[in-house]
Amino acid sequence: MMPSLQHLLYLAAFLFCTGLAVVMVKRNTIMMLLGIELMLNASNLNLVAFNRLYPASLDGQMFALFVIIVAVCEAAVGLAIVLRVYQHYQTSVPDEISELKG
Amino acid sequence: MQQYLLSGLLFTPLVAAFIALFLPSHASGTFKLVTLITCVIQVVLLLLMLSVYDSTGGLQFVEQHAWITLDLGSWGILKAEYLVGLDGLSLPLVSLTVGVMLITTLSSWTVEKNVKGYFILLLILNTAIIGTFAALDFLLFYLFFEFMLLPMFFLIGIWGGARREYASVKFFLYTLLGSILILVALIALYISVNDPSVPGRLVHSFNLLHMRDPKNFISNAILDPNNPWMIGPLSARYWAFLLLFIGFAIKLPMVPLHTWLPDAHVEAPTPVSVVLAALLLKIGGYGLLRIAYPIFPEAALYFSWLVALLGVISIVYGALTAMASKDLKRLIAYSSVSHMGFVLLGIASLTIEGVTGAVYQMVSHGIISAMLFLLAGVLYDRTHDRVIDNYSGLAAKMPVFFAAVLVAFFASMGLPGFSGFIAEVMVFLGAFKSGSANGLLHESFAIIATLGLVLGAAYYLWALQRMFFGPFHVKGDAAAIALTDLNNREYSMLVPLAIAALIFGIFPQPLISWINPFAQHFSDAVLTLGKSLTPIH
Amino acid sequence: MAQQWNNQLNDIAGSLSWFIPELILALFLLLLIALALFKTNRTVLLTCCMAGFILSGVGVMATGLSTQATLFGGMTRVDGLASYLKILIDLAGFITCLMSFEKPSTHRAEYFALLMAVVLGGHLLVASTHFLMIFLSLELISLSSYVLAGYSFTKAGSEGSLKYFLFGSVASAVMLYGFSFLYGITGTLDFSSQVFFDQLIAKDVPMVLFAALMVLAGFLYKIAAAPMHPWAPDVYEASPIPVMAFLSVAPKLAGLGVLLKFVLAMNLFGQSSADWQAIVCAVLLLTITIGNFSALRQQNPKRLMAYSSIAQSGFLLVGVAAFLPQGVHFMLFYASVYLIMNFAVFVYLDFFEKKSITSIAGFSGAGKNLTWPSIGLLVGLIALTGLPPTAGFTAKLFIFSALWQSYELSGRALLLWVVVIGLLNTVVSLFYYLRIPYFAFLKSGEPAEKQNNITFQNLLGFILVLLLLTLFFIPGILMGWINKINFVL
Amino acid sequence: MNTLTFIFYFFMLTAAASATGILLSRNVFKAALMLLVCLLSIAALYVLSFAEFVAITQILVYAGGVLVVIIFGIMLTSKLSGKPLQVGHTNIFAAVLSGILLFALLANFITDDVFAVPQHAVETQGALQTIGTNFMTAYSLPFEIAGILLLAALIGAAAITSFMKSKKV
Repeated sequence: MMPSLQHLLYLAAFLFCTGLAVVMVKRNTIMMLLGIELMLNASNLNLVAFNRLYPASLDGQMFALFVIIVAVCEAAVGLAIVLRVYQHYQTSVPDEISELKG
Repeated sequence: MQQYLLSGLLFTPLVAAFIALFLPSHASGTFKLVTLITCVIQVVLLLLMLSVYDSTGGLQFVEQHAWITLDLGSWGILKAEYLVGLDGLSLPLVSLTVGVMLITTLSSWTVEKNVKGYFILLLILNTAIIGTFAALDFLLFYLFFEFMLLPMFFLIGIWGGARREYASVKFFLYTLLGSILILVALIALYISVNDPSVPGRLVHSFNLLHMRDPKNFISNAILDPNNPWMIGPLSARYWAFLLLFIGFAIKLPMVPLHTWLPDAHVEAPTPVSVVLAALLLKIGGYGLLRIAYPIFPEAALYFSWLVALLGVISIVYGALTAMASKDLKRLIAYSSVSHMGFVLLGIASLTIEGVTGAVYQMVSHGIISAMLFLLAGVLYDRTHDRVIDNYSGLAAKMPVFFAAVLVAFFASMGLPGFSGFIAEVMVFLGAFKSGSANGLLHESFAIIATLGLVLGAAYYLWALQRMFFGPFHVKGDAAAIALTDLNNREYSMLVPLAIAALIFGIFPQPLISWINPFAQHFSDAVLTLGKSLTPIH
Repeated sequence: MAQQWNNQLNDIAGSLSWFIPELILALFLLLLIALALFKTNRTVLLTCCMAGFILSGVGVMATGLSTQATLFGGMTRVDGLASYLKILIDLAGFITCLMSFEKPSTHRAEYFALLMAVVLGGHLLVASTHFLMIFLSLELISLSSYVLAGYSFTKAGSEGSLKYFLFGSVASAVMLYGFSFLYGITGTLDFSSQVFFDQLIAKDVPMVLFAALMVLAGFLYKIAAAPMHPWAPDVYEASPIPVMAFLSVAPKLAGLGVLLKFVLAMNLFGQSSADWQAIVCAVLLLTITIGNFSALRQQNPKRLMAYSSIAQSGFLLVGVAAFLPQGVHFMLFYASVYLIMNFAVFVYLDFFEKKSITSIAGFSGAGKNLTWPSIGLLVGLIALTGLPPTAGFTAKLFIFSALWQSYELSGRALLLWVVVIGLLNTVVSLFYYLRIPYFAFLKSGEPAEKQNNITFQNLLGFILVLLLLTLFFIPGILMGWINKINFVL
Repeated sequence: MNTLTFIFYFFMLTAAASATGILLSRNVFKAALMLLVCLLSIAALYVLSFAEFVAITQILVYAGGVLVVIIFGIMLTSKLSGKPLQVGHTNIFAAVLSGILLFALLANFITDDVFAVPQHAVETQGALQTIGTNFMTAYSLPFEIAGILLLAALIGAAAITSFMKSKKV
């Protein structure tokens, strides 16, 4: 017997909401990146879990693999940008970055 | 040849503007000359047209070319045309435009700031105004209608008085708001109308003549007169009429949508004030007569009391505010509001007399207001002061000027012998007769409107008394020395206008013979069609 | 099994012939990177990049606008809508290259390679019919744009690109989460397939709408529409003008194309229980209103244009909201005109920035000494407002006509309100679009150095302005072409 | 409750707990380590959901790649600033509240029967081989695009770092 699929979905939803909260709460860009990674993993978990509903094809798992690739790219570009901002401002706290005002 | 005359009249200024664009900007005299020559050419073309115009012949000088024809598949064909023509309504107004533009050009002779830009804008404005009066295709009309905005915006904004920026922006916004309302009606109209000339296909046409015929409406379209849609308490056709009415009433201007006018007039340079008062205001009345009324006759009948009421309010409110004005130009501006109220009242009566009077009033007011603003400009040129109370006893110092003002004021207050009298009397007759002839308006409208005449006499006479009689006094001594009487250029502008006001006051028949067939046809068509259509509201 | 693989490989080989424009772009991307290894001068790079865009555009045109084909086993689909948007995106890239002609020459190769990558991403995005393809091509556009946005070597530039990145990553994560649920409900990633429709109709659960809204959020982010717009002003302000012009056109049009396809798919030919027309209408009204009213307060022309581009997204969405084939055609017309007028304005803003006019008040007196550029800018802004005699008016007339037609067919009062409020917003937009000409012509300021000689930028701007006027008088030349697009709703 | 089920719930709890830890932690480095724990437990869950290849990729690429890059970034920034790795929090209340609301909404939707696993869920057989073939056949286009995406990211990152060289602060 396998645990219910829905439990995985609950976990994914929890990770997603936590990730979103992390992005909103933290005042540090690297922390925000961690939150975004959490959100991406939530989606992946969903994809893999749903794949059990449709075992005929492996679409979900394939998608999850591509998401991991994209996450790598995003992390690389993101960190490069963070480091560059860091060089300009000597901080990675978004609130202290205020050249642009709305 | 004859059919191209109107296009010639229409595009001569645009061609001239294009030529002027490539002339060196330092030779300021050439631009005046080019504009003057253009106006003279226009006068010649107009005289040619008048010589062949048949006053009973309906639409003439019609020119029709395909402009935009888009085949949109199942949606049908979208068709806009270059369609122009003149009838008893537009011919007097086009003639007025040509005449006033010539005088405006003369009046602009003193412009010194950025002459090139000024005259190019004036030429563009010329084309736009004539185009608005001549267009018989709604899209073409709208194009010219909006095309007036920018030149006017810059003419007021760059060459105007102290608060010119505020005035020009206010003018632009009000007029744009109006034109957006017209645009909504335009979209609704052309989607509902089918051009019957192409059998078997749905042709969404902008042709104003097609829009008048209930047969041309696509059945069950939103503006289909035979089966109108309800939007809230009123049918869609009534809403469309209201949109058009408000849009044009802003231009007219009608109380309470008039507040842009005094500002624009006060701040605009004299020639631009002349164009604004003599020509641009007429487009509001023209739009009602050409578009709103014939296309939505049943709505026009239903709302005639509203139109008349607003007209009467404009007459009385305009006159009262004019009386309270301290600034000469503001006084004239409010008197315009008052006089344009007669146009509304005349149209609303839907009698032959009333409509004829309304068109006559538009022409007459065009002539008289041009004169009034030129005279205000004469004074302002000399003293840079327009406050009425700062003058006293001018009659002795500037006798010829005083005579001219006397003529203009008397003409404007509707004294017999001047064109304003004929127009206003006809409007009164129409408004009185309306109750018995078609049952649209109560006699009290006409009675209250006479109040406008009384008040008109009051504020003009009071202004005369304050400014021209009594001991001579002008605020500021240095200015007093500069007070010279009219010069030759000013004569050349004012005398023709005064003569025109007198001729149209004493011999109204030529002008009426143009307008009358139109008015007859117009009021007949609106009344019969309006009553035949199901009055759902 | 082997037979199946054989079929799939044949399908791939067959699809490649439809894929020539994208292959060209990919090839030129590699070529640009290869050139980066050598110290190539920028003229070569520029020519190479422009050649890539032209060839790809020609390639798209060669396939024609009326052909339709499903490629790579349902990954992408060639149709008229996608092809037309591809041409526009290529054109945007091309004009951006022209605008970059006189920009600082450092890092050229990477710059052009990233431009190429965005265009390639746009090509793929508008053709996608598969969630995975959407995700990948969207990320391709996003990642390249993040870097491009920071291409100004300044503090503000790096901050802009950081904001863009953070906002964008969250948006795409939200979108992805939505995808995962749609996959879970339907069992397929191909949202144009019959299975997808059947499953959605069969399993009409609230989660469908919620997931679809999450996906929509990702798209709205890409086209800078409310409520996903707050990044736009900061990012646009910080980026160099050519990049800003490019970012406000290319990703927007690509996002619009995929948004249209997705919304139509979710609408299930009207069988969806969710009211997608109302959703789109709400989004567009919000977008237009927020864009317009925020623009009123701006003092910086770039921020003003950022809000303007938000408002324009709303107007573009009007074509989607009509849910009529005609709406899509008119939307494409609007998109083409938007491309022209937006670039026209940016070309002139770039010109003025070079004359060190960077605030709206700084335009004082510009009309006197820099007459022709000021007039060109005026025409561009008038077009954005939607007044005659510019194609901006024609486009607005068309797009609202489509919505009105939709109102006539459905009788929904909502659509009438959208028409009226949308058009009244034009009056509001006049306030800010006219601010620059207002200062340029009406205010007198310390005169900028007088210069009216023909520069490259003036010429480019002049051509764009001329196009705007031409398309007003003869819209048929473009509409006739767009009408060939066979669009099935 | 058999062993498999126990393991399953254990990893679920670990993942959830470490995610909460990220939210609560004020130290970037600790948060990164907690993300590592979270990622690894998710990988374990993948294995239990018959997605071995995804699990392996998760461990190798995600935990091994992304996280290392992030930790590297943390080290670099803290070294440059010399400041402690403490992180401030803003609008906690709004964020937590909206997080809870969103979760409640999602959980409510997930309870739907549509998401219930069918009685006899078939285990995917030969998944590894199918994935491999997929990359070369049905998913060949995304595979190529992923390549271009990596390339673009590389160019982008390179371009950004070269700005930093060109403009030393």
